[in-house]
Amino acid sequence: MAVKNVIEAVREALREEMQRDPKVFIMGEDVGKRGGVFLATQGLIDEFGESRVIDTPLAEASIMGIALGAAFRGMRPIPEVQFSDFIWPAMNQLIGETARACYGSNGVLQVPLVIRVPYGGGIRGGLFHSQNVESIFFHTPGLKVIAPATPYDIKGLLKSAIRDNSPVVFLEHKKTYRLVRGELPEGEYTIPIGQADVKRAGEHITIVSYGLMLHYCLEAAEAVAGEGIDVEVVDLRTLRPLDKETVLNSVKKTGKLLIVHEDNVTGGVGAEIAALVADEAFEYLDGPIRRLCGPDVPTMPFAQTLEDEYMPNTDKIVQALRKQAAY
Amino acid sequence: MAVKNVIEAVREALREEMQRDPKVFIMGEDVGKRGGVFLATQGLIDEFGESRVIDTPLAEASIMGIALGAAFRGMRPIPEVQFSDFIWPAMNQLIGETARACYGSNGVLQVPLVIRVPYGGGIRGGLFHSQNVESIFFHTPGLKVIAPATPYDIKGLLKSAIRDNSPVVFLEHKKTYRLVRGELPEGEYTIPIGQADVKRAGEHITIVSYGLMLHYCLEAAEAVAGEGIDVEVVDLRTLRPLDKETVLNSVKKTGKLLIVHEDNVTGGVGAEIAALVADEAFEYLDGPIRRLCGPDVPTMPFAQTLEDEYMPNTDKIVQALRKQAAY
Amino acid sequence: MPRKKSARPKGSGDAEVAIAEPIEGLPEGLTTGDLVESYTQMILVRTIDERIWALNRQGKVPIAASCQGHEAAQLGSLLAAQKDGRCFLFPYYRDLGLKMAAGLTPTQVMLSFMGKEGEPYSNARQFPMQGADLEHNIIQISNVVGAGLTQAVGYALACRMQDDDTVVLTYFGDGASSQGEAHEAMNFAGVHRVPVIFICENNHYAISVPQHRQMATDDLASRAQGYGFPGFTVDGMDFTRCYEATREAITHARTQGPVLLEMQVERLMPHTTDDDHLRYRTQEELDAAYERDPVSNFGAELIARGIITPEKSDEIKAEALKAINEATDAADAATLPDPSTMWDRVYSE
Amino acid sequence: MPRKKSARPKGSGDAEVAIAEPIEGLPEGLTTGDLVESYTQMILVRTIDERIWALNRQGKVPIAASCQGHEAAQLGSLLAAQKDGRCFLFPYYRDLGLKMAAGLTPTQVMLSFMGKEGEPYSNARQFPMQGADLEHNIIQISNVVGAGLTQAVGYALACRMQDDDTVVLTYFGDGASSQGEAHEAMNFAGVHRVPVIFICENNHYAISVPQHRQMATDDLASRAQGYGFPGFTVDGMDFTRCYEATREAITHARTQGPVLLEMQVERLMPHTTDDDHLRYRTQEELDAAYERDPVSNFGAELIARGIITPEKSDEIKAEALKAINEATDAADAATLPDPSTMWDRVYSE
Ligand SMILES: Cc1ncc(C[n+]2csc(CCOP(=O)(O)OP(=O)(O)O)c2C)c(N)n1
Ligand SMILES: Cc1ncc(C[n+]2csc(CCOP(=O)(O)OP(=O)(O)O)c2C)c(N)n1
Ligand SMILES: [Mg+2]
Ligand SMILES: [Mg+2]
Repeated sequence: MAVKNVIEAVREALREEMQRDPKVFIMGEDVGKRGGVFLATQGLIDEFGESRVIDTPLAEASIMGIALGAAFRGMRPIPEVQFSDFIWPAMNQLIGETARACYGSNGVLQVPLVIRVPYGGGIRGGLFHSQNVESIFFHTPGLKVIAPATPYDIKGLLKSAIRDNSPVVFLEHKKTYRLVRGELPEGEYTIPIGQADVKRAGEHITIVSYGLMLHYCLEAAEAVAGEGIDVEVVDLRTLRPLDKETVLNSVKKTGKLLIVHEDNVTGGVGAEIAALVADEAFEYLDGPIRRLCGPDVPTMPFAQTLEDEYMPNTDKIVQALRKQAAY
Repeated sequence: MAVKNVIEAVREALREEMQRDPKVFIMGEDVGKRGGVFLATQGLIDEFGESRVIDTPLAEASIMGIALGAAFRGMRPIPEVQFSDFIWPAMNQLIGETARACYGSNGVLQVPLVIRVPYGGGIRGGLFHSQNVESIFFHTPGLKVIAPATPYDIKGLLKSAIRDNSPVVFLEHKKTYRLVRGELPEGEYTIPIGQADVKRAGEHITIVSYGLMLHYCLEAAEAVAGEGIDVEVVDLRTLRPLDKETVLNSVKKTGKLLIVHEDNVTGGVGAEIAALVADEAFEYLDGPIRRLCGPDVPTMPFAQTLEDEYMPNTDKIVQALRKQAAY
Repeated sequence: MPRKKSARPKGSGDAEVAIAEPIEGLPEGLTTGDLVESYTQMILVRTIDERIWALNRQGKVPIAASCQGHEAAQLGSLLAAQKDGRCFLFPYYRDLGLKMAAGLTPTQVMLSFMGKEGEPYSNARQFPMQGADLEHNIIQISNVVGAGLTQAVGYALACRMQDDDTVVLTYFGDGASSQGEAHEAMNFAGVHRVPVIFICENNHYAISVPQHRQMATDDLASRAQGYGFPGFTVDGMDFTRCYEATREAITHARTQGPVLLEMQVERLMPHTTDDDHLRYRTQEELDAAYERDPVSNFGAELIARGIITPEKSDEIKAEALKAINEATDAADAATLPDPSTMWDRVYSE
Repeated sequence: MPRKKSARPKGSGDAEVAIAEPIEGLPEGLTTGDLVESYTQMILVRTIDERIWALNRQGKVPIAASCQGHEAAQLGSLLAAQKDGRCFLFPYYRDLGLKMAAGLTPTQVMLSFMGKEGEPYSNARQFPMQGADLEHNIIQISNVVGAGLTQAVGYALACRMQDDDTVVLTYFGDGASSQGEAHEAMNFAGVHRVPVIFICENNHYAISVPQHRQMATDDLASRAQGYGFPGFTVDGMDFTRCYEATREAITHARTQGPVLLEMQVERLMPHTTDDDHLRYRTQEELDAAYERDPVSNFGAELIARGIITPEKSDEIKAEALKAINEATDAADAATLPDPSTMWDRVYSE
């Protein structure tokens, strides 16, 4: 097993799937010679040529609409949005058209398409290079939404996403690209869409998280372990369809829930997790459901002090865990 | 007091505010001679002229962006999106630019703008004329989001919205336009943004709702009253900023909560209400928090049978109330 | 058949594709038999279009957009695509004529408008004839104006990737041309020389907004130059002209890349059954438009040229009426979709 | 000063606005004093631009987009706006030169790049110099490419509604021209004859994507015709040409409506400090671009024409260096914004 970082895992998945299936192709801004601004597609144009790694004009709505049209013809496009912040112009194609094509044709049209979306903050990206955009896709029937946190999960889930016949929004946290490393098996593997993963077992408190925050949660869990607080950390990995079972089982065991995400708190994914538990595991709850999430300001400001103030981090999670434990 | 319907209330508010303040102007598709497809702006072009009631090209992104630019110059634009379903192309201007202009200029830029958004289903609109779009705005710091249900509330809140210096998404449920009638006072009045309204007091169960569904909730509450179930119905009216106080106070009193909305359940506004209560009123809860919401299919299908299956209605609410009462 | 001198080449991109001036006699590939058949289709389309409007007033059809005035453009361009045999269509929501001529039966159309089980595009999940009719090479996911154009470009790109020489025809209105995506679609198509034809059915209105409030130019075709491909304006009330222009555009698209074809038509009816066009159009303007009715004029031409007799024309109309009556009864009697199917097929199965 | 014959009128809209051919001597309103002042600004801009890049390598500046190669276009057009005195600007994210020449001090620029308290556009909430600088008539909310254009149109429309004869200049790149909103902005401006000038700084690259993958035409100006207003391509490396073209465009915009001005420039540096342009550009291509450096060429011209001496030029450079050194120190010493302010001003107060 080789140790790789997240961006390498993305690239490996893309390369393997392109080798496996000639219908898979990549399109987006700067995905060609530049290899993408994060180098996710580095080298792929050399291996697969200009017709399968297409540098598009700077126009996200068309990137999405053209990918959708190509999917209708049986291709398996992987459009890339350069930063999640620039996905908004493509929203009509994504939410209105892509998500509804199967339903709106009574199942006749398949949409084997994966839109790759580098997202998230903590990288001094300011208001327009730091956004968390998952909640809107999370709320959209017809889309699958994946947000893994480790190289292993990213690779296995990206491969599954590419093979899926429904449209997938694939969220890659930018800060994990080079920061997070992990072992990747040599051979071929995939990870099923829709399964959460208990990244750390524990008895006292359940944390539900995903993406970059997962790593901070794991650190925080370790930090409070010495204080006798035994935390179970559930990594959602797939946001939609949500693995309710794993979340509910964990809370039924621990009786306490803390939800952590970077996105603004109000109306975020965490709200749904809380609602789910407050409905289906109500009798098991030993205390209020708490969320530690991004504050309700428009994404992350640029200055270091302001960004730090915004971002949930290990310390803040430790404090929240202590509070939950003390309840 | 004259009895008016919702569309008349909208029109009265627009006319009065345009008379009051020459900076207020309307722009959108067919808002001129046609008076808007729902006739909300009927007659206004005759009264205020073409320069204050502007028929735009068919291009929502520009409608929003141009309105924003005009607001920067001190005008008070009221852009209209013809149906909420067509707001997606304007999302970047709305979520990315409009919502962040004040924050992103450190408060220097004001955005006195109200985007009027006819939304919602039950009118045989099918997948592309029935959408509930509130959850995305609800999740966006920097926006205010208003979704009233009665002529009185619509008029008072629309006037407040027009006078507000922050951008407001003003949601008008299409089905209420002609269906819902109510008394409008003769004189001038406004209703403060951010205040929920207890539309029916009760002791046993709290319903939180808004928009068209509010009326079904009130009917359902009456229907079960004879069975000894005394329901309190909270009309959110403003979704963002959320009136947490009123919701929490009601649940603290009744101990049971049912949330009703038409929008898809997963990740909808109801999730946040549940999360709020599961955190801040946990100790007062006598049972699980339930949601009766639109199912997780892409908005509403066209055929009558399918639309009926989708829509929450009085009967379905009655059943949910009985279940909550029996818990 | 006299033809109006209506092809005005606008694009700079490829001068060699200038569409030929109309000549006496029929354009290449067109027989008098085709004309009779197309006229028969036109009558069928017009008859059902009128019936649907009536059914709306009876409360049986919740909403309809009429194609009256657009028939020659729709059927003329479609005939060229059918004769070519390797075309795929992304129609507009006003393209009842196109969709019927492509193969829908009157009963299927009626099922669509009444939202009944068996509706061919989405089994009545969507507005009439919205979804996909792959049997007839048609996709139209939504009626969100402008959204089909980029999809059409993507479809055409995929065809080329698969070494398939399909040409894609995508239809839209003058209003739709204002959408950002119309620009993005044309720009991408120009850059990648995608085999796609952009057909604008310019009826000079987007609901109530007249053309001069939609664009600052006299025609749309002039925009093609900015995308590096040719654009033409044709008289969309002239069936053979629309056929001919489309035929030439298909050849061009297949060999050299995109074409913008603007077909100038008239919207003879209000925008939809929900609209009252007298709020924004004068009776005089409408009367002038009615004079240009492509269906009755086409019939008159065929008779004047001796291609059909007045009796034949009456017979065609009588048969259409009979077919529409039967279709209406059949659709009336059809069941509504089973409510439980509302839950199905959110995802591919 | 020899001028390149670079104005190629493209629009059909208003032939009477064809920009005059360059003449010997200075264009209207321009004095030799202006040239010296603008050269001094250019040197200041270039010096700070280079310094910022160095500070990025030292870890003090997280990100920067360089304006090297764009100085003549930015400063030339700005000078015309300043002499007019009734212009408002919606700049692009690469417009450091524009923003400085409009009035920012070097220290303010350095505070911006270091994200320090006192940053003038957003108090360091945003990327350097993004937000609003109303004192200098500038708004730039975001660096989402294309998003400023419609706002500029709206701003100009509002000016007209208020009977104020302000003209709005909005800047964007060749890449941005592909965005749907660029189309929507131009289309609306054309229909409503809004007093706005669309200035494209065409450096032939959008990050790594070359112009021929962005548009199928040789220039962008040809698009204006499709919107019913004039478009011109000018040599953006020629300061006086940019001044002159903008001056004439302002007059046109104020009296007759929009103008598209394409200024052809070179991007001399990588896209941003995060980029390595040798992945997609050859050294030869870059060397040719360096030859056209607008700053050194402008200096050489001024010396050749005897407007400044070589000594004066050196002096200007020395002063710039001194100013930048002081600014760097001042910004270095400045504090970071108070973390608690992160919570403020989500809404208007
Ligand atoms: C994005 C979007 N905005 C608004 C609408 C509402 N709408 C439906 S049709 C129409 C006018 C379309 O005009 P045009 O493109 O000229 O087509 P026509 O109806 O004249 O055939 C409008 C505004 C829509 N369907 N989609
Ligand atoms: C909508 C959007 N998509 C993508 C980006 C990422 N991005 C930033 S600059 C840029 C290229 C811009 O090219 P151009 O408009 O030619 O300006 P230049 O950088 O050459 O000055 C891209 C793709 C963005 N900022 N906004
Ligand atoms: Mg039209
Ligand atoms: Mg560029």
